[in-house]
Amino acid sequence: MSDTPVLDTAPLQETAAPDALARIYGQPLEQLPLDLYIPPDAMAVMLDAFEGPLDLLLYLIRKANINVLDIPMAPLTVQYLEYVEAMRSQNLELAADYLVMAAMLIEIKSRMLLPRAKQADEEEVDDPRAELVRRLIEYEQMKLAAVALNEHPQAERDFHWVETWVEKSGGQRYPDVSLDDLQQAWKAILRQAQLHTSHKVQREELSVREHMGLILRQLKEAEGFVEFGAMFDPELGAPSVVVHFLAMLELARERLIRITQADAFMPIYVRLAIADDAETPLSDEEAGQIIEVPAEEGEGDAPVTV
Amino acid sequence: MPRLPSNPAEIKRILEAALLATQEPLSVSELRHMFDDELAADTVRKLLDELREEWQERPVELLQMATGWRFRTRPEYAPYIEALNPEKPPRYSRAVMETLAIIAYRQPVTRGDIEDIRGVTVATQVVKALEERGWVDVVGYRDTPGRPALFATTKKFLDDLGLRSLSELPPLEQINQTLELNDAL
Amino acid sequence: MPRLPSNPAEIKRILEAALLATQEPLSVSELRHMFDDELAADTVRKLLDELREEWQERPVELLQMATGWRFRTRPEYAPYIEALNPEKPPRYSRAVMETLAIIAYRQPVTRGDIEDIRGVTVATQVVKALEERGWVDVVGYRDTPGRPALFATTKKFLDDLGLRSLSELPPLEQINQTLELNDAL
Repeated sequence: MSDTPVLDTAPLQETAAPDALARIYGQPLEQLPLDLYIPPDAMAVMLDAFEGPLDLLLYLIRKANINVLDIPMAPLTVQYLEYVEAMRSQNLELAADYLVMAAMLIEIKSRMLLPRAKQADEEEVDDPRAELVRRLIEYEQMKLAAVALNEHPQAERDFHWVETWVEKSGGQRYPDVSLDDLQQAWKAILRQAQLHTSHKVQREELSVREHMGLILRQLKEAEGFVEFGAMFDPELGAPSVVVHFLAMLELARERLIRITQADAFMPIYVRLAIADDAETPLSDEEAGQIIEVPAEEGEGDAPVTV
Repeated sequence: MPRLPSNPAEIKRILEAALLATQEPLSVSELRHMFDDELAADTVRKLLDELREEWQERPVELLQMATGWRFRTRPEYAPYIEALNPEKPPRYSRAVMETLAIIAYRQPVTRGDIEDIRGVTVATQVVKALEERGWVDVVGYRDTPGRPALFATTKKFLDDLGLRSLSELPPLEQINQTLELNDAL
Repeated sequence: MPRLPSNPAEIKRILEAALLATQEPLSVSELRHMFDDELAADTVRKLLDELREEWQERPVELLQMATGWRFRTRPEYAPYIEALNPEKPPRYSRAVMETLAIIAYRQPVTRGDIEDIRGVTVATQVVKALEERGWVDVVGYRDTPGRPALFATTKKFLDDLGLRSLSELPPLEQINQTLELNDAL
C-alpha cells in the first residue's frame, strides 16, 4: 500500500524495518551513522528526512531501542546536540526549532541531577521528562496517523469519481412557496419546540468533534446570531441532536461560541466568539443570502428541547 | 506506465472504468495510451463494441462520437436527474420567508416593524427579492420621521399561492393550535 | 417533477442513472426528491444496497460517504486512468500529511496547536495546500490573544477519503501512556 515516495523519505518505522530507514534520491539509506560524526553531505540529506526536533528525537530513541517512557537523558542530550551542531553548520535557520529542543533537553537533564524533594501531600514527584514524553507520544501518534491517512484511498490519486454525461435542458426557476411554507415561517418566528420522535433513526457513528465543526461552520455562514433552536435539525434524529447539543456545550466551554439570552424565556441566541468586534450586537444575519438551496430538506426550523 | 493485462476481460474492465471516470470523449488512441500503445487499435474497437452491447439494457449508454467514446445517461432519465442537484429548485432563505409571513399577516408594515418582530436587521436584498417576485410592494409611507415605506402583499402573491383573499391565509390561532398539538406528541 | 414509476426495477435504474451522472455524492433525501418525495427513505436505502451488491464485481463501486452515495472506480484502475490524464494526482509531503492528521484527529485546532504537536513551524503553504484541496477550512477563531484561526476538516475531506464520518478514520495507534520513573541519567 505505502507506495508514496514522500513518506518513504523519512525514517518512519525504524524499529519495524531497520534496513530501510530512508530513501534518498531513490537510493535506500541503509543506516544512519551510529557514532557522533556525521559527514556534512549526510546531514543535508538528514535535514530533509526529519520533520523537526521531535522527529529527530524519536528517531534517536527508536534507533537506540530505548523505551520512550524511560529515556536516559544524558546520552540522548549529548547525541541530539551533536546532530544539531552538525545541522547548524549546514542550515542555521532550520536549527532554530532544534535549538529550542536542545535547551529543553538540557533543562530536563539538569533538573534530573537535582535531588528531588518529596512532598508530603504528593504521592509521586513529577518526573522532569514527563512533558517531553507526552509530546513525543503525541507526535508519534500523529506521525503514525499521517502514515495511515496517506495509505487510505484518496480521490484522484487512488480512485476516480464516476460522472457520466447528461444532456441538460436549462430553465430558470423561482422558489416554490406554499401556504405550508408560510406557516413554517410563522412557526419559526414563534419559536416553538418540537422533536420528531417517530423518525426512524439509522445506526450512525457520531462524533462530537465533527459536530463542533459543523456548528462553527453553521455560525460562520450565518455571519451573526442564530437562534438556538435553529441550530438543530430534528430530521437527523435524536442521537444526532444530542451529539449536536454536546458539541454546542463543548464549544461554549472552550469559549469558541457565545450563547446569550436577554431574559428568562426569551429566545436564546448563538454566535461565534469572534463576532465580539462586530458593530451591532444583533447584526444582519441574512445579508447576501436571499435564496438558498439547502443541501437537505427540512432545515432546522423546528427547535428542539433536549 | 501500467502493464497490459493478458486477459481481454480485464482490459475491457479497464476501458470501462476509464470511460466511466472521464467526462470528455476518449479516442481509441487515447485509450491505447493507457497500455503504453501495446494494444492494437482494432482490439480496442472490438472491446468497445462489446462494451456498448453490454450496456444496451442499462440506464447509461456507450456512444461513439466524432471525437471518441463516452458514456451518456439515456435521455429518458434526464428529467429525474434535472430534479436533482444542481438544478434543484431554489428555496428562499429563512429571512425571506419570515419577512414574507410578517408582511402577509401584519400588512401594511414598515421595515422597522419587520425588524422589531424578527429581532434582527432586515437586509435590503430580502425585501428586494420579494418585490422582484412581484409578491410585495410599497403601498404607502407611514407618517412618522423618515416616512418609512409601508409594504403589503400583492394580488400576484394571492394568485401564486392559490388564495382568493388574505382571509384565506391560515389563521394565526390555528397555527398556535397546531403547534400545541404537535407539542403534545 | 417526474412521475414515480410503479416498477421497482425501473426505480432502481433511475437511481443508478442519477448516481452515475452526479457531480456530488447524493443523499437519500436528494434521491427521494427525484420522485417528489413519494418514495420511502427505507425503500431508497434498500435499492441502494441492492445496487451496491450488483456492482460488486464491476470496475466501479457504489460507495456511501459523509454526504451521500456515489460511484467511484476501484483503486486497482487508478494507474490506468492516471495514464490518460496528463495532470499528476496530488501527492502530499510528510509535513502536509502530518498537519492534516492533526487537524483531522484534534479538530478544531489552531496553527499554534499544530506547531506544538509537530515541534516545528508550520509553513503557510502547508495549510494552504490543504485549504486549496478543500479538505480543511477555518471554522472560527479562538478567543485568545491574536484570535488565531481554528481549522477543521470538511465534508469534502471525508468524501475524498470515502468516509462516512470522522469516526471512520484509521484508529490512532495506542502508544503506552504510563510513565515509568527511572532515575538513570
